Amino acid sequence: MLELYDGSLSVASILKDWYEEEASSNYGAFISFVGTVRSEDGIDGLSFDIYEPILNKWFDEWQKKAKAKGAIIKMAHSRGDVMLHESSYIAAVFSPKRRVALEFIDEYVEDFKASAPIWKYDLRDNKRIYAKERSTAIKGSGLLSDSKDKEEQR
Amino acid sequence: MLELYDGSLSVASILKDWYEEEASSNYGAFISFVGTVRSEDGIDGLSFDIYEPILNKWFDEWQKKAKAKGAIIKMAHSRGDVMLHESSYIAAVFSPKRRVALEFIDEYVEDFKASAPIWKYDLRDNKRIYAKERSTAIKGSGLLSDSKDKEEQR
Amino acid sequence: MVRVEFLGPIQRETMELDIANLNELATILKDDQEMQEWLENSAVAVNDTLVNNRDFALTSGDRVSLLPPVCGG
Amino acid sequence: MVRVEFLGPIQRETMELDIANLNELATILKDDQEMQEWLENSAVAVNDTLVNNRDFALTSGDRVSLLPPVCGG
Repeated sequence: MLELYDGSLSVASILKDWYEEEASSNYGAFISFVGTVRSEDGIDGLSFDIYEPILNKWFDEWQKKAKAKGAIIKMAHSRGDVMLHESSYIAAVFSPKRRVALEFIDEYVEDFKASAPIWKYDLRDNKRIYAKERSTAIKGSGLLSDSKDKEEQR
Repeated sequence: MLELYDGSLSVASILKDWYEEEASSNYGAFISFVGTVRSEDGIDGLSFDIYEPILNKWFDEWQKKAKAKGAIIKMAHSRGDVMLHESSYIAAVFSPKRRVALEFIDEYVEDFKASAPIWKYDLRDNKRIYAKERSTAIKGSGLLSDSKDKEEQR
Repeated sequence: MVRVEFLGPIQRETMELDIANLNELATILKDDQEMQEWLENSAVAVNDTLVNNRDFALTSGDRVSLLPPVCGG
Repeated sequence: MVRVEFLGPIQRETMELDIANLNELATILKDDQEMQEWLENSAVAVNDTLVNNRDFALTSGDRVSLLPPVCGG
């Protein structure tokens, strides 16, 4: 299940819902990761753009990988503005035993950071500034660049 | 913070409290692991004995390790009986950035399993049966055994 | 016509182009100075699937998306 | 007197012994058939600190605990 919300996440309520949804599913391990906006470099908050069609596909692929290990995943993310000390991201894994959950949450969160089509902006003085230095080019980026063209001709 | 409860844990309420306690601490990552009693091998539930003085020392040492990485940990565990699909264990890490939280939760939960002075019993037909096969001898075990004596004389 | 969309922080209007593959799109965009950095660091999707081949054939009605560097969470 | 406690599933009454180190405790317990398996798989703490040396000196008032295999969670 992938849930997108306008603005910050109600973390306690989402974790409660997820826990209760799987209360009878006989998963022995439930691990969740919550991302919260830190006060640093004088920002007022963060803002997010999401491209949903590709995010949904990304999530469905990870759900398949989870199922292959007998596990399931959940995710919640904010759209738009999220202020300091508010949360914008929750990822969770439910699995029969602990090792799968502990290993899977790491791979799932790291690939989310590297691949999920979400763009982050710093909020400063009522402006929305693309967080370019903290962003990661998706694998395969540069396909349309001139240098890529030259590379292929070599 | 280490919290011990008689019987099963109120997971949603504990996670909510922990999240709110650290809401202004400027931690960007909060990861929690919840252990729930699985229906398997026909058990009715599990039961736990805890030796608190050594558990407290174990926890304090891990809190120190967490602090050295700029993180903090929390833990809740049940005493006595916990029935099927109820939860008996929650471990959590709060840290400024995600890598510390993702790595630390794994080490912290694994060492808990290998070292924390807690004994597990299966509940079956109103009997409490020590889960010997699933238990792990603490590092350094066998100090008083005859074979240890012979080993030292060699 | 192929629709070309620029996602996230790329400030650019959607284009409608008569192109047969991604090479032709690259040729059209290569003289646009403002696009050079985005072309270097963006991934490309056709109909919401990422592609890794510039010869990828396009037909009328296809949607091409440029995805600049991401940072969710 | 040294107090010796058996934790968790070890069904055994606490003992009060006049011993000067853990070697003396091992000698006292070695003829107890029911204790052999527990001696092999249990760790030992003195005053709630795990110890790894049988020569560890004990003084009156010390508490020795035997900790059998654990399984929290």
